[in-house]
Amino acid sequence: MPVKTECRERAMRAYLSGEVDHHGAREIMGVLDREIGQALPGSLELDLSGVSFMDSSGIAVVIRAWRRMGELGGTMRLRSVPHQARRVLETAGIHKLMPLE
Amino acid sequence: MPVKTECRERAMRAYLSGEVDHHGAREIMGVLDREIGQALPGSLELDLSGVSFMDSSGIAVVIRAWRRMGELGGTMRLRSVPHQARRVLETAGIHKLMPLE
Amino acid sequence: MKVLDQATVTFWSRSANESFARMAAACFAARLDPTLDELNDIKTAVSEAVTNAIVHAYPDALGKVIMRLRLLEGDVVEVLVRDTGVGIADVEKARTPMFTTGNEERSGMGFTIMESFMDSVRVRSAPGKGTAVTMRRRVSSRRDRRR
Amino acid sequence: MKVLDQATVTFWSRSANESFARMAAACFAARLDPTLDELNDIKTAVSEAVTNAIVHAYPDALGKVIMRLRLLEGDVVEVLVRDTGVGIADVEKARTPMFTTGNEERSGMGFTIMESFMDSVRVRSAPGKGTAVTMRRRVSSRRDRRR
Ligand SMILES: Nc1ncnc2c1ncn2[C@@H]1O[C@H](COP(=O)(O)OP(=O)(O)O)[C@@H](O)[C@H]1O
Ligand SMILES: Nc1ncnc2c1ncn2[C@@H]1O[C@H](COP(=O)(O)OP(=O)(O)O)[C@@H](O)[C@H]1O
Repeated sequence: MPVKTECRERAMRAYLSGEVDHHGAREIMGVLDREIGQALPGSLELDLSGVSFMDSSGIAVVIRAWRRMGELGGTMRLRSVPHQARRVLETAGIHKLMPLE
Repeated sequence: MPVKTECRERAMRAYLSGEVDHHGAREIMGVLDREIGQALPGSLELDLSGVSFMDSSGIAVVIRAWRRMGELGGTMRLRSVPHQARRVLETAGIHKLMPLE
Repeated sequence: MKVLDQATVTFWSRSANESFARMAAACFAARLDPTLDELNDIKTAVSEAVTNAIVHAYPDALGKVIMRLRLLEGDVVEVLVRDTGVGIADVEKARTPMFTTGNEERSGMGFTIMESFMDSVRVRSAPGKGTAVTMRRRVSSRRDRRR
Repeated sequence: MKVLDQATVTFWSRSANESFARMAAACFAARLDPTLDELNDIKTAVSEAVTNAIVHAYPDALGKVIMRLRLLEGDVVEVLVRDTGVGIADVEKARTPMFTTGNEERSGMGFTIMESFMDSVRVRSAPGKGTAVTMRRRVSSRRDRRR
């Protein structure tokens, strides 16, 4: 599974792993949509430590989750972002939308 | 460097590393020829722990060194042979010519 | 620039081939002994160009994607990704950050990533005929890094 | 057997491409999620077939080597390595263990390795026309291994 989530007192943490490209993005989006829809968290932390590769499909994944959290009035942050994924996300200015650690 | 050698009291140890294919085999053979020719060892231990890939070109490398050692009246053994290289060497029956650990 | 070596990889526009294509490009480029960062940059840009050919060029059918890999004199990697799909009417507009004709799975950042991860990106396209994206990236040779 | 997907890799008969070719084959086969041992077996066999096309097919010149990768129904990987080089007069003899027309850099074990690492190896060759080696290997799908 490319996504694992855990939720404690409305604080959700989601772990992405593997190669986040167009081929894999749809499944990741589906899981995140479902988990966020069920838990209705107040905050989402997306942990990217297990991501071995990311292209612009990952940007779409992140922005979609961020929009969803915005609709819920919640917050979102990115955690443990590997160097290659960071380069991609920063090129899209994601760090201006949410904390990227 | 795909080969490193050390020699102590006519016991030579050679460490091969990287991908031992046709592209790399010539350089390895050249180094082994030269080092054996200079040190004239009584025994040669070929350590393959650093070999990430080997094909039949590696068989030729091993047999050539074994012949050279035979001419010198010396012995030869293979050490720390990774699984993939072992499968290749055993297919050629190398374990019948010299110890393969 | 003189072509030192060249290889061509042809595959169908299936999303499972995105990974295959960028890995093949990386394995070819590895010959120049680039740094891991340089190799990742090339992989990322190739992933964008190949994904575009898979997502946009053939909307309703399977089509062929051709990737030509070249090593050019001066430690330069050139990757051409070509399709014979629908083409792009306005290339300049297509290259604008955030512009996409795709659904919400697309971010519109593909060309922007290619441009920032490679030294040059050239796009030739004709509606109904297809698209060719040529990207170049100079990598630091091991020789240079040792200095 | 039904072909589920197919890709073609074309390159020149330079020894530096041996690594590229076997990595490309492995990346394509990885789609079937084989075990590491299975992937290594395929890489090894491909290395032999590609090296033969590079070493033997074009003795005095550069020539093209074509590798066709296929995924067949039933978790089977098929690799065809084809050249348009000198060809083999006596294929049966060529397949004999230890037989080689190469120098002492060659062991004559190439075909033997292909045969023991793959499920089937078919060789078609005509002197002056070239050689085509088709190899197949069934891999255990993740599905099976989970059982
Ligand atoms: N190979 C192609 N064939 C047809 N249209 C393309 C191709 N590549 C890009 N485009 C067009 O250019 C737009 C922008 O591409 P890009 O910047 O990569 O973003 P994205 O792929 O996320 O849409 C696409 O939405 C599409 O309309
Ligand atoms: N693609 C090819 N073109 C021409 N001759 C070939 C080709 N492949 C194999 N051969 C012939 O078959 C012989 C045996 O091949 P092989 O078993 O792979 O051992 P090796 O490559 O070590 O010689 C070669 O020495 C060569 O004469």
